Amino acid sequence: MSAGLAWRGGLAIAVSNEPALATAHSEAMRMAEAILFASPEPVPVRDLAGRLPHDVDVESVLSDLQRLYVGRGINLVQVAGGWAFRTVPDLAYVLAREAAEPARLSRAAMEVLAIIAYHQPATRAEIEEIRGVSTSKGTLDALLETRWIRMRGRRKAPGRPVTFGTTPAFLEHFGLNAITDLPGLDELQGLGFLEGKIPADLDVPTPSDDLLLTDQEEPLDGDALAFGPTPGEED
Amino acid sequence: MSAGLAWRGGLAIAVSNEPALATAHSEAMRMAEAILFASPEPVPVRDLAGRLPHDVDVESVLSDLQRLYVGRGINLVQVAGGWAFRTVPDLAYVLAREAAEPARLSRAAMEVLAIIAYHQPATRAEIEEIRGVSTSKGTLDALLETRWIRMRGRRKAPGRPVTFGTTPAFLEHFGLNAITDLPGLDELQGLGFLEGKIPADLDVPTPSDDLLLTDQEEPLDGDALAFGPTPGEED
Amino acid sequence: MSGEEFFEGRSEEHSDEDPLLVVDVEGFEGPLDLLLDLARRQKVDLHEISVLALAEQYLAFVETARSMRLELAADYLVMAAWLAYLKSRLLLPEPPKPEGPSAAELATALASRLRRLEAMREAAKRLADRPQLGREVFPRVRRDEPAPSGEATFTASLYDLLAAYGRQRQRAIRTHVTVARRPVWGLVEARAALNRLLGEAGEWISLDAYLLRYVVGPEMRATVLASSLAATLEMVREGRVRLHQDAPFAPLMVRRAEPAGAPA
Repeated sequence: MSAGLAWRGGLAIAVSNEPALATAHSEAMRMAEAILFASPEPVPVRDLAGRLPHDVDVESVLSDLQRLYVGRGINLVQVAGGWAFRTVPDLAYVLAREAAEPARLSRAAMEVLAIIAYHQPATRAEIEEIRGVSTSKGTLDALLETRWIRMRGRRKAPGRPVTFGTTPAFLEHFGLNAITDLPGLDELQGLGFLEGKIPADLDVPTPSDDLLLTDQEEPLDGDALAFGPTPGEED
Repeated sequence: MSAGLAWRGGLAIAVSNEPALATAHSEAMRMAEAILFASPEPVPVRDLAGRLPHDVDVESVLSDLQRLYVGRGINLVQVAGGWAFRTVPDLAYVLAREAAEPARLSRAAMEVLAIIAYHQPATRAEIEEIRGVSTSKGTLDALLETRWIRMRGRRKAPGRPVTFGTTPAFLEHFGLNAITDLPGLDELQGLGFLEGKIPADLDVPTPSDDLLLTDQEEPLDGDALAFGPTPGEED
Repeated sequence: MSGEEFFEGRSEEHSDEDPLLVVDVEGFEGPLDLLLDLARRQKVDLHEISVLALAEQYLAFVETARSMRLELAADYLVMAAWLAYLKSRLLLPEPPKPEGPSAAELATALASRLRRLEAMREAAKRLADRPQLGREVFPRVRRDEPAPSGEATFTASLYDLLAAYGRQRQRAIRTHVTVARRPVWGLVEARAALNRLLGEAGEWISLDAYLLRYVVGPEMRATVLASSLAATLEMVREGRVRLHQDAPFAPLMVRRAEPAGAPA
């Protein structure tokens, strides 16, 4: 109802001073709506811009579209660096049966996931240092299987341990637009809890899920690999 | 965040003339909207009624919802005995590129691919020896179709079997810098892919996806083929 | 000032509560988790916990478990060894030592480790409480629209690949005979234990004393000694620790080699 009004409001613009402009805008809104609806993944603004007419102000199209869905059963949200339609959280109880009940992570796995998310890139040893307990193989395995974490590369340090980080699927699952949107991130940073003990010097203690490796990392390469995690200096 | 706004928007409706009624109706519209959006199949009216509060007039909820989407990029339509959201036909041209949904490889194909990756250059017989089952031709064909593997050459051995290896497209797809980036057995174990003590004789030879043939291989070329499977060890 | 003055000693009254502390260790995610739980029982802000009392409670817990012949995971015992060391340093007057952190600093470091763990716990909880896709929030599911046929594309992840390889290699492993396990302390375990123990202290520790006291029952004495020594030597070779012995058969003293970021 309210949205209906909103939409009529949108149309009303068409009868305003600059009809052509308004029409182009609302036509772009229709297109964006259809594209976002049909896309299985969140759509980055760039991609959307590439598919809408050139003279369209994509940001304003998106914000008008978002406003159109305020108060509705579906919202237009920003996740994982893109835009997507999602059902609203407060209706979860109505939709529960859509869910093929996703496997719940154990508390330990959730903790490891959080440590990876906030401290990424993080090695297994760093995770264990924080938790004070060794990480069971099954935990990392289960997390890799969720596809929320991935092996990023290797730390440039003795033993060249594998570094872990989160994926866009992680952001999407937890409804985050960027890794810097992690809850309480500033606070944890302020308390110095994100400072790695290992490469203390130059490390900027901000989690990075950037696809590019940090300068403390190197690619997952290496002959060393075939011989396991020990450094290759057998002299 | 947006959900918070959404909720407030929803509440705002409650301040109309017939608060309870209007609220119940628009709340039912929100629910129907979310249900229809999240359902993989068109939802029959009966099913929808069963999931909305009892005192709701489902038909009017649906028609109001349908009206809400008139002139938009998505429409609420009746299909196959149920209701569903669909992008509007006149925008099909904008959506054309949503098409190609990538196919997933079968488990068997994935296993064969993994063996080729780790043990390349590998012949079909070698793959079968590792897997302990015979490999259907269809599996190899499917893998060749992915362009992640290729026929490299022929093994210099009786029968001159074809050797398989991975391609640069393989590295690119799996985000590997080099084929030697694949984790070794120790590391697979560390990540939880392997359990138990790794026997000493279970090792991985260093894989090579070099474009040049190894000295155990000879070219796949036609002439050699024409002369049939003569053993190459005449020198 | 002595540790006794610095940290309010609340040890005695707490040992009465031992029965409370004899908890299923399975319920804890490791020694740090147990320590965190003990710290919370002090019912003060985590900034004000008494580390000395904490150490004593922990040691009491471990003693009780041992007296009940409960088997404790090596992690718990390593922590016990470390806390016993810390406790002795907190109780003794601090000698004027140029190198390494003071006992009070070590205690502070432990307390802040606990706070960090607690903070990450909280972060994990907040993450878990977010509306999650497929649980509270739903995407549109692709329906029956036929996908126009075009060039086929394929998708698979590195995870799929590694899992597939692991699965097959696992079969090969299963066909091997496994020998019944003897109680040994593996090199890897020993190494991890040493790392934890040394990671805390920046100064010389007489390793074997603590390790032997807490980490082992009599039947494992030899293996623990041998493995820790071997692991220590390996770590010395890698330049991670330094080893020092005053005289033949004198206690072996170990300390972490100063990495970057440590006080000069």
